[in-house]
Amino acid sequence: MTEPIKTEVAKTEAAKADLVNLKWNGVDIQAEKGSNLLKAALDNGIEVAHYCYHAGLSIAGVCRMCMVEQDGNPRAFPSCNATCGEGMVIRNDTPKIKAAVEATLQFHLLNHPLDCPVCDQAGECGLQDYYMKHGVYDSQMIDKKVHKPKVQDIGKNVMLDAERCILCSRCARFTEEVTHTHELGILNRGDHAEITVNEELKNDYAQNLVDICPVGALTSKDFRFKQRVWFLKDVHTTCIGCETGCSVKVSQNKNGAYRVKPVYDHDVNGHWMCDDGRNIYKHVSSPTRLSSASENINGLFVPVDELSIQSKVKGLKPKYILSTGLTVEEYAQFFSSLKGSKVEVGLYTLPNLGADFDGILKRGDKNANLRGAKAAFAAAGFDSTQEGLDKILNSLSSNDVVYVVIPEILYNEDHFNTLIKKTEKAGMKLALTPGETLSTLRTFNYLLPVPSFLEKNGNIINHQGLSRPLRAGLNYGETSKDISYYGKWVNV
Amino acid sequence: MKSPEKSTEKTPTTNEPFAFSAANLETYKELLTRYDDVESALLPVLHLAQEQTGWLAENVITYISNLMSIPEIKIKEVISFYDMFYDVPVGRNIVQVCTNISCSMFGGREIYQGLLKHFDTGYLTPTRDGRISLQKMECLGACELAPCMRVNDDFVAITDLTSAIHKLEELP
Amino acid sequence: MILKTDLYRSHGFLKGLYLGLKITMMTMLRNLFKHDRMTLNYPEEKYFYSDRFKGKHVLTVKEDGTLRCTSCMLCSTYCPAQCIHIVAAEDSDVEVEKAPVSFEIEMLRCVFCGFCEEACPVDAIRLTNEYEMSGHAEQEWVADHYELAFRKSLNNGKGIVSTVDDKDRLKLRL
Amino acid sequence: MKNTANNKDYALLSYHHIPGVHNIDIFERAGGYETMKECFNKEPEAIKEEVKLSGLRGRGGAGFATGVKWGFFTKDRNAKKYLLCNADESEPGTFKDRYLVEKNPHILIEGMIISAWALATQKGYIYIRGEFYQQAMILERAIKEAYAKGYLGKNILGKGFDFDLYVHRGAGAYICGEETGMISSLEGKKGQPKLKPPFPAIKGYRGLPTMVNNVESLAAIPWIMRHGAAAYKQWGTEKSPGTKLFSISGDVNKPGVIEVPLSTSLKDIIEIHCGGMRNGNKLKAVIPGGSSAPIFNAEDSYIVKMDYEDVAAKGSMLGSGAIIVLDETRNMGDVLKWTLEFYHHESCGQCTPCREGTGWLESVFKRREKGQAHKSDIDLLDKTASSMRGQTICALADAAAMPTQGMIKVFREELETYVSASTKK
Repeated sequence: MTEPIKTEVAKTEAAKADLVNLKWNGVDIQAEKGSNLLKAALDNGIEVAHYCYHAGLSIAGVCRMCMVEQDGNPRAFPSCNATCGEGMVIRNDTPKIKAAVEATLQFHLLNHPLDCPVCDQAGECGLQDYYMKHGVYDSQMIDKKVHKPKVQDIGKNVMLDAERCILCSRCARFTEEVTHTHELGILNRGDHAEITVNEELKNDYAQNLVDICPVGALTSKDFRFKQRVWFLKDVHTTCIGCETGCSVKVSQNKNGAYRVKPVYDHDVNGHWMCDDGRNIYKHVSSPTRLSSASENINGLFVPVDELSIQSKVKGLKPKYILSTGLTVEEYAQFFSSLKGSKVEVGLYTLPNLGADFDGILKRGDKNANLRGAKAAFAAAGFDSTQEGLDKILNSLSSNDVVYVVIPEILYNEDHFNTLIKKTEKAGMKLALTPGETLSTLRTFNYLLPVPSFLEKNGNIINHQGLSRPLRAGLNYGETSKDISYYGKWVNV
Repeated sequence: MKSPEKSTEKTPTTNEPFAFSAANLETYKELLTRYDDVESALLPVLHLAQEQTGWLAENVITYISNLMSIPEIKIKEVISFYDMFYDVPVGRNIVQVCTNISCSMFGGREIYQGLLKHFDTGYLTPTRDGRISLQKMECLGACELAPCMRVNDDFVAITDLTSAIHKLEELP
Repeated sequence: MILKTDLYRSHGFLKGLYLGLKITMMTMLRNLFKHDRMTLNYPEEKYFYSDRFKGKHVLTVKEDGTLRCTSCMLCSTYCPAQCIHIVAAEDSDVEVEKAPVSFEIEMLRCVFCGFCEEACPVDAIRLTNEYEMSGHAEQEWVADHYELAFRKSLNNGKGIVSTVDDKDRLKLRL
Repeated sequence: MKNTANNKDYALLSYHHIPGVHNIDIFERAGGYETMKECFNKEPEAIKEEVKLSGLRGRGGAGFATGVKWGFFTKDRNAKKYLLCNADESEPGTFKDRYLVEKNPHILIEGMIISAWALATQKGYIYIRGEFYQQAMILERAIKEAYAKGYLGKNILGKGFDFDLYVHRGAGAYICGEETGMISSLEGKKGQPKLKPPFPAIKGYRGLPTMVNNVESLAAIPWIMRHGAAAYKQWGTEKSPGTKLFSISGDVNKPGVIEVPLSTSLKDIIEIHCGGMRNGNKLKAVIPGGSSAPIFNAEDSYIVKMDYEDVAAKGSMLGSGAIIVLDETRNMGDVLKWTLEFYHHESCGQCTPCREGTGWLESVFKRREKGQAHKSDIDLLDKTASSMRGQTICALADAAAMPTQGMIKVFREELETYVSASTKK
């Protein structure tokens, strides 16, 4: 398998190449010698219009928006294809360049359909943003626009609209360089050129296409028409889908979470994230999520007061089985809440699923915070191994009460069901569910809500041992208490 | 690039698998020796395939894609980019009429429209008997024969519509 | 009719009283017989405001009777009272692509400022000159898109057709 | 004045009067391949120096001095590099390469062998446009004969220098005439130009140094090497020396390809070499260098001298030397319509200004057909053309914009009446 091309991740920090300083619109900026000129400008917060340049992809130089002028070079040239040299004097605010960018933007909009009311990208669309700054407000285009096939479902939750496409070729380069699956290409020549997919999308990173498309040509089917982006607020957190721990942002508002997008993270996931991670928000605001403590009355869960549960549990010997999806702080709080009382705590680790590494980001080990959990268990002197868990499960008797923390994302339900079957012997069974109430939980006596990954602040340790923050967004489950609250029941 | 009249609905894909004839396979192998990598031989291979089957259907694309291990989308891009590769069924004889400056000055466009009306067909769509496909082309590099026409692989000097129609009658 | 204060002072009490009563009697007789009095006998006689009046909303429709609204959410964004709630969904006709499944305005919250009319890019919502919106407390005060587009008073249920369409817009420009 | 065209001792067409010269033996009997054998005894640097001294300028269209271009090439002889011959020739009005190669393919092959020896390229391709099928077959046969004679392949003439030469057919795309467009096409991709820098001489075909020269430039090398640079400079001016193939078409009695020294006056070319105007009509305008060269009106046409400097001084460019003569019966609006339709059809669609701009320029004339164009559209044409120039990867956008602006500058009133002629008021 080819060397995993983690963008910029495996690259050890090159010895700080000698920095060169250059002038951009009269402002002095510093950049590595020979590094991309446009990247240097963007890193220093200089506004340069660009569509086809993307830090994670190769240079195409086709949108012609990032044209700049250099003293001593009569012809304007695209800054994305230039490298930084010592003492360069670059300007992109001269009247000639301003007129050029304005004209080029009008060329981009020439055959662009007037779809803004029905386009999901409205609000974060590259054309809209630059139109405000560089737009020609009285367009002279009165001819018929070139029509191309619209609304196409190209699989993997991605919708294609070839008419909105501005042919910046970012998506074609993505399927060629990052996933090496060559699914997207530009057919035909001239202004009949059209983005097409070869049969359909098959790779696991297809929804990154939706993020890198600067316009509404590639939109997500899962998010289609769900919400307007200016009603959403982003929460920067970490994906708990597998042990890679990619940095992501979840767009949400008071009605719930709507989508997950990757955030550039130099050490972990670069610019991308896998498609499985895109669904981690679904259980947080789903209607079937447990909202209050409830009792199992012959198969139906009826909300009940927590204190009554506490009285039922009094006197039984408590045993805990934690999941690997909790944050380091939660483990610490939980173990401190036990206050050294003799109680058995086991760790349920999810089974390995699929290839252990798919060459880009996805990993088979689905335990988000395995290292954090193991460290916390070891610090508190508990056995976090599978044998320890089996010992607890086999030694269950009728006068035990077992608290099982249900893993938030269950890729493999039947492996979890074997655990549940083993807990049947316990006298009283309580499930602490952060996610949706699963049908398999019928055997439990009580269900107690605990916060999901989007409702807690804390850190998890990813496969490289780097700690990645989890941030709480708008919390909806006000009633749910965290694990340590139930830990205190030990000495009740 | 096909001109705007190109029909956008999916072209009919003949389903039985395509394969190079023995002779073509030999030329294919000889072609590979000419280049330092396989992709460079794509254009000559597509010419070869088109000479064998007339036009490049889905099955031809999949065959070449497996043969040269080039992604299918790359081959589709190349076929749709060049004027002389056809991804729609064409007639046995390809007739290209030049409609550029020097030839249009001597009636190239009227001849092209006249031929379309005479054979009652459109851009590249074969005539009913599948004999002729007319294609409107840009400068064919034979301006001294203006108005100039190319039938299959040779230039044909014509003076006006009637001489053009006369020349096309004799085609097999 | 302004009473001249010096007149009243100079002519003493009786003359002033007489003048006052004369004005009242004249107005009464005129109203009795000449019928140009100001009051309207609502509901038999109703006052019709001009189109500029910002009254009850209407969702305009296209020629084929479907809502013109593309659920682009601009009106609900721009509404100061945030009382417009729209749920969008895929439309069966690919040309239209997106249409509202539900369009609700909380009539009690609405301040009838007309911002939604300004914000709408396709003239899908207008404020008509209807002002009769009274009702009981327990009544459902959220107007759904059926009431907003096809209530009786709008061309008796067929909805008001707005003309702004791509074809018309292009024609206007040429 | 003596008819100085097709003189036997000119550089390129000196073998054209010999029947059957496409056969290698007849070509050798007439003196072919002698120079190549002499050159193999010379030092490659000396050959490069000689070409540089001769001042030979690239005949493809840009007119960049071939010697200087060879100077950019890597000097490291055993690095892997390529020599490409640009026989794409899709510039409207140009058919000089076809005429040259049809009759005498060996002069090109000899020129390429000498250039390969000078530049130490191991492999060479003649990229010929797809429509020239017969010419490709002629070249294929000529190359086989050259291989048989040992002038190509491994260890040529025992000098331990090997050079393989192949013909590569294009498939109908004007953009593949552009240097990097041709390289992309040769790499089996869409013929879309590559970003410059890096220039092909440093990083071209398959990322290796590649030298791309036009057919006519390579075909002139044997004559220069045999008679020396000084003899080549006897023709033309100091800055544009040597002879040039002109392909003349349009309203002349004898359209065709002629070889005349550079800075021959356009008047002589039309009157003497092409038998004057067709049925005696008055000259109205001339397109001097192919469709991308701005047009000359009648006065300029009579005084201009056909060399790079004088044509540029008059506001046009010599380009590929394709002269299209237009008499007074021609309508300039039609000419501009056909030119813009050509560029709209041939734009490769990579850069936005050119992809959308060419479409928009032509749409003004499409609107004229529907009777909706106005006089003001000429300003729209001018503004769009000027905002396209200099904004793209290759020069197709400039090639579409320059004739438009040139036509507007020279024939503005005629265009305005043409555009608003059929507008239904």
